[in-house]
Amino acid sequence: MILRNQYLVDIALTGKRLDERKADEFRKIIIEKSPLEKPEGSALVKIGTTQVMAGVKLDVKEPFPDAQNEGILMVGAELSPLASPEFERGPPTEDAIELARVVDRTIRESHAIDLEKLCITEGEKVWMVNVDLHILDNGGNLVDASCLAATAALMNAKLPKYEDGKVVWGEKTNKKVPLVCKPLTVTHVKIGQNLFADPTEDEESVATAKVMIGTKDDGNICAMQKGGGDGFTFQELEKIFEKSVELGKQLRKQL
Amino acid sequence: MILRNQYLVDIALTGKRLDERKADEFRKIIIEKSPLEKPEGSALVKIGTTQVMAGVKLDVKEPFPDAQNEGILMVGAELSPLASPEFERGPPTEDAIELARVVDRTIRESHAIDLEKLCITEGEKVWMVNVDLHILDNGGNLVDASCLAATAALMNAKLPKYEDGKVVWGEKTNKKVPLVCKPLTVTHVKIGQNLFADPTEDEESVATAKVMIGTKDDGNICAMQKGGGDGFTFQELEKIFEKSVELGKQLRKQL
Amino acid sequence: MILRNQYLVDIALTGKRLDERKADEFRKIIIEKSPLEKPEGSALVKIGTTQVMAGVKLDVKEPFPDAQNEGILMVGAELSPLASPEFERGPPTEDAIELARVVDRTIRESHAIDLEKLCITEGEKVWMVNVDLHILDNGGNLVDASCLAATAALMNAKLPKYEDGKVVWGEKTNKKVPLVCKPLTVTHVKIGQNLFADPTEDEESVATAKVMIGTKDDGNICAMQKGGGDGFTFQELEKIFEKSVELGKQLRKQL
Amino acid sequence: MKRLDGRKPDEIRPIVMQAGVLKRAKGSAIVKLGRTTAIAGVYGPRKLHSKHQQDSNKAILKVTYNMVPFSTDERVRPGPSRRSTEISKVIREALESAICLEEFPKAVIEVQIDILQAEASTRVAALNAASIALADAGIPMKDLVSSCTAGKIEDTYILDVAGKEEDVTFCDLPVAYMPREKKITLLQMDGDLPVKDVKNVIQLAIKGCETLYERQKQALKEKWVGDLEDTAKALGLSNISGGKD
Amino acid sequence: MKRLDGRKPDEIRPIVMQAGVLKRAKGSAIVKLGRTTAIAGVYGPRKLHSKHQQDSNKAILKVTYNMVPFSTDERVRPGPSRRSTEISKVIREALESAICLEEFPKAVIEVQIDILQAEASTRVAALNAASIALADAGIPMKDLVSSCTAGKIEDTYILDVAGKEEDVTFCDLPVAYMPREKKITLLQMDGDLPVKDVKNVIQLAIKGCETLYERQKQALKEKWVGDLEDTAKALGLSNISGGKD
Amino acid sequence: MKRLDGRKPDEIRPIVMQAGVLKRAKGSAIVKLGRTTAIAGVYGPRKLHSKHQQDSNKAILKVTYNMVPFSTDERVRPGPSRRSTEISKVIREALESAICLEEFPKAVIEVQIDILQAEASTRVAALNAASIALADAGIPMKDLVSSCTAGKIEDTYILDVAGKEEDVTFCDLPVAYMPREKKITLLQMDGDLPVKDVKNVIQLAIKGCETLYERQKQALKEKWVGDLEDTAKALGLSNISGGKD
Repeated sequence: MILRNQYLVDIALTGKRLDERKADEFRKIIIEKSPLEKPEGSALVKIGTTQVMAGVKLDVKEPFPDAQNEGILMVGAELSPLASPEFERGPPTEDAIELARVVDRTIRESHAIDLEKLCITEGEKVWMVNVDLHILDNGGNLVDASCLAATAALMNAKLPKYEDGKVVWGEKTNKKVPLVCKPLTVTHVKIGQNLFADPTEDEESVATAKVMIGTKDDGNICAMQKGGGDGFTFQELEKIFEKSVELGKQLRKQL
Repeated sequence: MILRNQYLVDIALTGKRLDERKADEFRKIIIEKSPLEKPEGSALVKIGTTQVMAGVKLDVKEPFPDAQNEGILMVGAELSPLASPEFERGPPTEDAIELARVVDRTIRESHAIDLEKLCITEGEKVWMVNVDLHILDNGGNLVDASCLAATAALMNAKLPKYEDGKVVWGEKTNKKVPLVCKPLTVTHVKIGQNLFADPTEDEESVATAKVMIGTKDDGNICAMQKGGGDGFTFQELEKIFEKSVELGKQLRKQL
Repeated sequence: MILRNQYLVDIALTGKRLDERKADEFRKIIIEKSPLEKPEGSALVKIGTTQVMAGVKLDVKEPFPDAQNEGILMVGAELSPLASPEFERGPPTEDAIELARVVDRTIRESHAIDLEKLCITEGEKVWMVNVDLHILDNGGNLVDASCLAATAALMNAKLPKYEDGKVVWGEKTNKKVPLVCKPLTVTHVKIGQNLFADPTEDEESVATAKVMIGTKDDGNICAMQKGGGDGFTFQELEKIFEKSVELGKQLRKQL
Repeated sequence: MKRLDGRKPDEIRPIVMQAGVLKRAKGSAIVKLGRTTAIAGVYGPRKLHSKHQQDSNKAILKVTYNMVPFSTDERVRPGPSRRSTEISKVIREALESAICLEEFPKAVIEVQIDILQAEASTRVAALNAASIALADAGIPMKDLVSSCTAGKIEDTYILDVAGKEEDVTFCDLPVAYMPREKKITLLQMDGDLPVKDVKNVIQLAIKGCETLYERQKQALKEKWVGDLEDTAKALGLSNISGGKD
Repeated sequence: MKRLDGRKPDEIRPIVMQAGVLKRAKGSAIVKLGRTTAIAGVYGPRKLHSKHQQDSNKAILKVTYNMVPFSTDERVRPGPSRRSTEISKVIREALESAICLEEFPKAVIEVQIDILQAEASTRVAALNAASIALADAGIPMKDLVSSCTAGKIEDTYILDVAGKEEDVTFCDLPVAYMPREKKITLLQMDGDLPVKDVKNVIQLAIKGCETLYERQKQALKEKWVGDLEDTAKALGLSNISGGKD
Repeated sequence: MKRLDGRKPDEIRPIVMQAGVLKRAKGSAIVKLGRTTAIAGVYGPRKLHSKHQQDSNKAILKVTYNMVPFSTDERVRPGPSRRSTEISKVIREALESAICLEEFPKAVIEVQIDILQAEASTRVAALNAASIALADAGIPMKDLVSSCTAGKIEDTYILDVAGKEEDVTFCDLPVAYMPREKKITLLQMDGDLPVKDVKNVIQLAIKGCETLYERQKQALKEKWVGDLEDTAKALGLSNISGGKD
């Protein structure tokens, strides 16, 4: 284990990657739209060997007291024990909570969903959008895959029928969840003095720091989150911001 | 421990039992009806050294949305640490959950309780029947003892007074919980190639498989549950079905 | 550890104390009133090195069914891991629960708060008084410090504005929480045959028994709680009662 | 003074005490005070697996007080509450000094108590049952611990407060007592009374403990006589008929 | 008789089975019965850290059945329920005798099953997927375990009860079966039927298991052929083009 | 531009910082930014009992951020929330590289932070307090970690966003910074801003960190001077009067 890690670090220190990608190159991405019939929206995203299934469930609820005419967004994540021998069943771990909250903030702060359009009766009934991220296979960079899956699932989500104050499950209407933009994150890690986009699980295991940047279609940044025990210099962050906006544009084309 | 288990297996392989019962014979059963005054119904059942106290509590609740004119049945079980050094305080274990769910299904699927008669105002108020099984002493075959206790407690349960939208605790009426039939389970275990009804705790500890059959007064089967790591052949099950219906009739006479 | 404990016991057996106090003498007490601006009431109490912060939060709730015209009192306590290497984050421990319940009973049974005056609309809206005790530094005798802090915080608590069925946080009125008396506890421990008031953490660690006496301004006893594995003789208790009433009077003067 | 349920001031509700009511537990007992019914079982001493919890000088005593779901008017949710956690603690602290824990270093003795029916004084019934169950389990003890509540209504001190008396008593004061050592090992109080009254109430409660102490000893005696007869029968020394189930 | 969804009485919904669908898990499989979709992954055998749980004679099998939040009409709260706890238990007990656990003393084998979409017979889909995933992980097994439900509507015995049939069937009876040993390792039933009918329903379910057994073996064969081709390619023995992602 | 509470754009709310405020903790500090009040305590390094969690190369750092029930308008339920779990994580990751963890293999260092009063920037107050408490505990550190938020309202970059500004700022961006190493160890953002603005906001936040850094050092100095005087007194080298309580 220690030898293997040393080997991974040695490669990274030369600026190279085990899979021969460039430092700012993503692995192959496959997006399956609507692989499931029951949820209102769904998407399966693969980045390299990482697999994330996103499901969107809609339901009608009372609005929050401080947002009487707005729908509700909730994002949850489960690191299924399928995905890694290190993931265990049980209450959500720190990592699962952070993942869900970073995806949540990226969508929320970008105002991607027009929540006012999800109001049925002000102060009484609004649509609640539950986005659940189910991590099936951990090959690294779970946040970017999750955010891609969440946005892809929201893009194909349709409201179910709502009649006589009740949701009629199984009968989808043609009305889409009102999506204004396509928020995505781009993750970089730091190994030695080098920065790598879209890290594999191996790269993550030897990285000393990590930063996720949420971007919008217009190139604005809508969320940031630093991880890992080490820090970044301001100059490193400048470089990462430019790269993240650029890579975000590339990813967005695949949606 | 291993020696003792080997001894238990050796006896069973000859088709005999430590307590000299026949393979299809139950231990002595004692049923104390209404041993407690506070619950709406109660029964203490002893099978050999096994002791189970069942309590029935009634309360008025809103009906479920998909059964607006029906009362509600709930069955819970607690393996009290009194009953065995292996039972511990804490959230219900797998075994306690299975026990409660098998008893629940046996009562529910037999339609023993006429739930429609427990409706007070359609869509608004119905009686909720809580059957709680409290295992006091584990001498084996907890499911059959629990199901006997549940049925016996239901048989003597009376509705409390309900006035001005409130339950008046402590004042029981003459109205009984409407019971249509007397569902019971019969448990068999398999040791080697031999089958034994009403297993003791010792027999259970060396059995490789177990099967509980829920039966009604008319001889119909209303629930089944296989336990243990091993399986049964179809021919073994055929034998068990006939025996279970027969033994169920015998047990029912004691109620 | 064992040697240190033996030393502590040896001193106590002579009737003396490490800090040279008399057996019935409290350490220096400092009461900071309203150290916080946000809660409706607050107090920081130091007894020796023990520090407890009490906060009073008010909110409007439905009354309990059996007390339709009365406000609600709730007391909670958290032994912050700040306060001792032995306190851990997590659900409240046995000690935290006992502490909160003894303070709760002392306040409740003394009828210190005139709960009827906290009724807004009978059967519909009443003030709920949440007293939370946050233990910051454990130097022993947490219960007396907590009860002092709770009473001090209640003494300076003011109702927030209540308008159009909503609490307007941040706008306090001049109306005080109606306080009828000032309940306090006095704690004694037993080491060997000697009794000591206001024990330090060291003294608590070698004491075999403990008793907390809640008293009112009129000298009446309103709560008692014995702790520790050993017992008291009736004669010892008689002595403790007299001392507790007397010490309670002294403490009350500092409020 | 006649009490609401017709009892005399110093009269305890009808008492039932029986030892050895469970087979699997090492010791057990059932105690009824009126309708209040507690059943206690004892396991151990056995080695404590968790080294972190072990005490190298004595056995650890664990006590759990638990209300079964059908013990009260409204169904109780299973699992520990803040109330049951506190009661478990004071019962444990009432029993600790009665048990010769120092004879079993690194061990644990577990006392489980289920309240089957609750109508006032459940902790008192629990403690009396636990004490009998410990003795029935053969755990070496310095004395039995007995427990009783007392209170005051108007000018009268009353024993074993129960039923509607709970609404009018000036205090509810449970005591646990070891008669041989004259030690009070549990003492709680809810109420509002001058010191003088508190003392008198405690003394009445101690009187109640002494009464219950005799009944506890009797329950144990009956169990031991029963055991002897069983042994005699097993050895063929007796001609008493009738089988054990 | 034509069934509500047009199937013949002994016809199973459209079946999809695929082995080796995950990279990280040692073995994996996805199984679809109609819309019901289960994905299973296997880790181990690996040493059990907790000595308390170890069995010195054989490996411990742990099975978790889990519904993902978006698998049903109303969103499911994440985490175990009473229902999922029971299903995890019966699936484990259905698999245990098929696995050569005694080859791995003190070890643990973990089977995780996520239900991605639920529309009847989720435990059956879960069990079929788990069985393939165990074989895909190279865990030594005596036989594959196959599973199917059967029921009875009016006078007709039907296989693989699904959809609106659940409301009109006299019983819902899932069976797990090891065809080579002719052993029934899971048996549950909700319903109300005479013994004769129960027997007939079980026999129909066994027939369904035998059909699914063939599909399980086929899914494994396809995976192994794929693996062989990958190896051949890696060794330069093949000229098949196209890369693995 | 005048801010809503009258501050200049680059002005931080009134600052209070004090080290060594608790006796029992090895190190402690209280930090106030306006009304926001955080108190931090440090225990360790001590040996980690659970071998499973130990790291043989360095100490494990544990950080818990906790809101006390009366810290906000509506009472907070005690216990961890998803929010507090995330904040605990980012604070820990902001501190890790500042502490010489490799000096204490197999050990644990625990940092507990209670928010006594919450009015914007609680994580920033928490982090500043934790950093002082670690130094007060004598834990070897490469540098203190300082933390501050910044934002942008209309055309103005503002430091230490607070109060009603939270509703109108284009972003809320907390930064943690180690001035000596010029490293950013915490970076989060909620908002919607072009890259250029984000950079400017970060640079302003760094300026805020540098200001707070000086205050942290001053708080530690005051504590150490106090300790020296205590020692001097204890040794009889001082004639300063007044006793310690």
